[in-house]
Amino acid sequence: MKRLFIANRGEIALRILRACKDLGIETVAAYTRADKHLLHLRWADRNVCVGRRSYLDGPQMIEAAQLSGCDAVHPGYGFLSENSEFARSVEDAGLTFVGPAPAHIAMMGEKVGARSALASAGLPILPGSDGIVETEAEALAWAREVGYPVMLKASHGGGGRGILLARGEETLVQAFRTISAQAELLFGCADIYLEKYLANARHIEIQVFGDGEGQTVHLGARECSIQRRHQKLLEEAPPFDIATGEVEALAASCCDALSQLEYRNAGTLEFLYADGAFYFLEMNTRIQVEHPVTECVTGIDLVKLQLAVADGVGLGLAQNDIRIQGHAIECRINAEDEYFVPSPGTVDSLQLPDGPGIRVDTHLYAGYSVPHQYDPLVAKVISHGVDRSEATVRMRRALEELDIRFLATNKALHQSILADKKFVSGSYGAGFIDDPVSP
Amino acid sequence: MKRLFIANRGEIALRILRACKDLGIETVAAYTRADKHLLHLRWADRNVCVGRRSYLDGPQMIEAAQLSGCDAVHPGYGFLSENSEFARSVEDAGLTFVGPAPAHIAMMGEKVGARSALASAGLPILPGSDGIVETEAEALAWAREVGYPVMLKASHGGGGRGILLARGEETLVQAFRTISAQAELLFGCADIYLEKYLANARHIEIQVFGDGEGQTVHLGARECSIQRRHQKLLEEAPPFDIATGEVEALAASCCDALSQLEYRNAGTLEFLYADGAFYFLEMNTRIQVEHPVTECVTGIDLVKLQLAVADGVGLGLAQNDIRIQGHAIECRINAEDEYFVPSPGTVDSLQLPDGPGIRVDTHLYAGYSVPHQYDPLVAKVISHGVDRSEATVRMRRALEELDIRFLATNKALHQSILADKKFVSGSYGAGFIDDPVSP
Amino acid sequence: MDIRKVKKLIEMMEESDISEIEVKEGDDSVRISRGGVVIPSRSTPVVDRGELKPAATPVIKGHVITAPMVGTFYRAPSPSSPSFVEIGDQIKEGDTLCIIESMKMMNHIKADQAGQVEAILVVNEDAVEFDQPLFTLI
Amino acid sequence: MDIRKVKKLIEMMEESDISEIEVKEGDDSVRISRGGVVIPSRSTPVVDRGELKPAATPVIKGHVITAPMVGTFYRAPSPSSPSFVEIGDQIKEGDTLCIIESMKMMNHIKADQAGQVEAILVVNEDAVEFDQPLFTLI
Repeated sequence: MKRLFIANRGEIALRILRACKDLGIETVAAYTRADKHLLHLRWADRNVCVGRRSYLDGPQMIEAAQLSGCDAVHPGYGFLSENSEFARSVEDAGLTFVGPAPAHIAMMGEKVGARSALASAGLPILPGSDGIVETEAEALAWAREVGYPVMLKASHGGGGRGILLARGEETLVQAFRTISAQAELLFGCADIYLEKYLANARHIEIQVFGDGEGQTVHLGARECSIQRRHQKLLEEAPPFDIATGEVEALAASCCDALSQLEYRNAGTLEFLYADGAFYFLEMNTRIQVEHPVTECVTGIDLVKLQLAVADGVGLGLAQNDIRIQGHAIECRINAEDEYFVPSPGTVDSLQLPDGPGIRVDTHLYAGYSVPHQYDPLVAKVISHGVDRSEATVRMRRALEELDIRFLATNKALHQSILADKKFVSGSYGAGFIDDPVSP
Repeated sequence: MKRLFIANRGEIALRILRACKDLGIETVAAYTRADKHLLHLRWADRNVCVGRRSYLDGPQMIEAAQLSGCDAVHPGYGFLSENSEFARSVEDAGLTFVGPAPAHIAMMGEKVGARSALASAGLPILPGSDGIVETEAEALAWAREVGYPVMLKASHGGGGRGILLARGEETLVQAFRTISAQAELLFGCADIYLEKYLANARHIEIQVFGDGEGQTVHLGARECSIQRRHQKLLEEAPPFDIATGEVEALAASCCDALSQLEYRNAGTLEFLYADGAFYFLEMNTRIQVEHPVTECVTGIDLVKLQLAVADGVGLGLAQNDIRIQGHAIECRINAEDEYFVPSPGTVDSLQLPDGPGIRVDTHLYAGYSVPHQYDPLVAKVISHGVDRSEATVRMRRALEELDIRFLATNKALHQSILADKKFVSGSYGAGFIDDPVSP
Repeated sequence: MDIRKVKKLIEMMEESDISEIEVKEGDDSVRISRGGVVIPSRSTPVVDRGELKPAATPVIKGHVITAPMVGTFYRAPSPSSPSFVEIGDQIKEGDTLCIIESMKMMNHIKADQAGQVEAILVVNEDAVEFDQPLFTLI
Repeated sequence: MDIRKVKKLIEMMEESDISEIEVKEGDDSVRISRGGVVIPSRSTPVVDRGELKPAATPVIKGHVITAPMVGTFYRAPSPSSPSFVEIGDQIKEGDTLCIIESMKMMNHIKADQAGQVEAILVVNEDAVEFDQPLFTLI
């Protein structure tokens, strides 16, 4: 790989650029007219304006990548990252797609198919409908069998949308209609499936890497239970209070399943964890926002590994080479006000935390205007320590130092989470911030 | 320990404050009138102005510590840190001194005494005069026996001053006179000793920690050969190309020697390394500027450990608990021009590097004016990677990102060091930048 | 005036977006300027480091026609055909000015107003990015 | 002319929206300008240093006597004695205004000029820091 096209923006575009710098790979950065002041454009070898506002125009991205002499494309997360057609077009254009095979992206993007594929490969699946539920009657029958509450999910949903909770027959019928209409509108497909709802279960995910030829390793688990409306806010690695052996066994099952598929590059398998048991939810076929906590505890640069695997160099490591050391926490700093309303604006001055055990991934700088068109995530503060307690106090210190003037952010929310007794004792589930399924 | 008095400035004062934050210890920050815009004053529980310009007035520091209700004093490095009288006064005032026993500070501050004390405890010593050389004739006789070149050193010297090289009889006589006069002037004591000069030897140092009751552990070694006029510029941990066993054996001897002394708190033993042999030079009885590289490769917070030991909690770890992981590099960023002339000035805007494997310890911020009165060290950029190669490329990336406008710094010098073949291959000694003993 | 200093000044100008420098020392003075061409400064986010953009962006006065997409710029419908327009041509609204090839599609770029072609800012067969100025009309 | 100064000026221009700089020193002068595109500057960060100051700084009008050292402030030579000065007192240069106890030493703080005591800014037995205002004289 000689020159990589970065088809994304913000902190993840900067993250990819840094990995390229470390590998000596040249970079071409895509940007939109609204985004010409992005930080990583300062250090890219070349920048190409690809449109007015959108990072979703796959053909333009590929055209720009080709014209600028790139031999590979990194999609980051969001935008085109889980678009199997884009991945296929990239490969058809003779470029390397930094991610899984298009067929695997498509397979995991379709939730019902993914569930059954991974169930048959041996992963524990949450009790649910064995596929699409076609009618209200079918849904009612299934719910009666398993017992309420149940979750209704759009098969092509994601990002916290296309999910509703039903606590009884009446709400089930209503939810069925709402979500069918929503899913048709949002995802172009009205397919719905049902799952047993586990109250205040924990969200645990396993990071895997495949070489595309049957070798798969895992880099441990992450705790992602602190969410608001299905959007993760704070993540930890490793999950606390779950025996290493339990996580190892689950992760080994994941690796087995993905080795059978000859899965390639990074992937994350999301699970619910309740009463000592794991239940597979879905698989994300891209790098995750929260990958730095895994980098901190393994010492492995996940984006560099993505690039190495995409380049055909292989994983270069075996399961035995991967050790979990210490504990890491990530706080996602969003430019939003106390009512969770996105608050774009200009950064007048900026004090970022630093010192032992602190890393910040951010594209902010003094003078930067956060545009209103994009995701409100503006910084990820990551702390690392010998144990959960040290990672926690370092994160508290980091948030005290963090000073973004005058952008409204969710810093105070993170500070209250870190001060919460439930957080300190590690006894929390997905209901920590709010009922995860309230509309 | 409830409240700590920080009797220092700049990045090390901020470093100490961060450790206190992590331990829940309150802080009182000393500052001078020239220094009222220091970054760490923002986060200290209280700030006390202690004078016009000087951090050397021990009695005022102690008065301020007492009046602000502190129960301990951290001296940082430089200034009062290796002043045994200050340490004794702190203890006499009923406060905890975060550092070694005053008697040990005094012992190691007197180089000839330190050499003989550690030689008799079993450490290898550079061939040299067995103590003070009183006359020129004595010096000539000794040099004739060992062979030229030889080093003349002021017994109370330090910080790169009070050292001269003699290549023959004529220069020896001249150097003897120069250094006697200098030493009398600078250190109030004309005592001189002689050592065999090893051309382009490497500077290796061992980080130790004692509990004051006979237990001493080491945290591995650091490579500090890249110096200019005896001032370190770039440090690494661990030293490359020296067998782990060799370092371990030396470090074990250090621990034995210091356990005999019942040494307390942090200490660093400096050695020359040439032709496979180590020679003790001197011992520093304080935290070092370059301590972060050791923190990166051990995962241990050295300043927290200093505070714990001072608090009587003990080391809390045994030698077996300490593992060296990966490789770390530190670049000292000085506010000085290309001719090494200190260049104070105002920081207009500041872009600090970040991302995986990068840490920056700095008290700079946009709008800060670097005062002319103090040391030109304004930032320490630290990189950490799985191996020396990863640490090196990350450091290169970090220096590319580092942008301090408009302060003249030695960033370009560091970039040229990192690009140098001798650096990349790891085949350098103390002559890398300049002849270490030219006047 | 030391000729090496003048050389240094010219080098410094070339590395920057400065259009004129004048230095006086007592009775001596040096003035260095360059014409209407302004090279984008380093702090401009549209950093040009290669083939995608021409070396110098002229000072633009007229109405600007920009590229609506990333692609390859063609002044003529085929290599053997004459160019759609030349400098000085009078054109009507809707006239084709050039073609941009993007994802194997030939996109005709048309004038959004009538006028005279003042400048052609891109060389035939060069790659263009979104929003890049192609022509100016007066 | 120092070439490094000119270089610095150019760098400063590039980071700002300045279009022309002219500097004169005696007979020497330097003028640097750029035409065409002006790059908008990033706003200078405003750093609020208010939080660094001691909790309450009174608005001071008169001549200020400050503490020459860290220590404990005493208005009288002993608890049973009257204060050295009160507000409104006329004092001569060299009169003792207070004592600061530092490292067990009693330091008499004297007026460096004559005047009338306008304000006493510290409470008896409070700790004072270096340079802290103690009295104002008018």
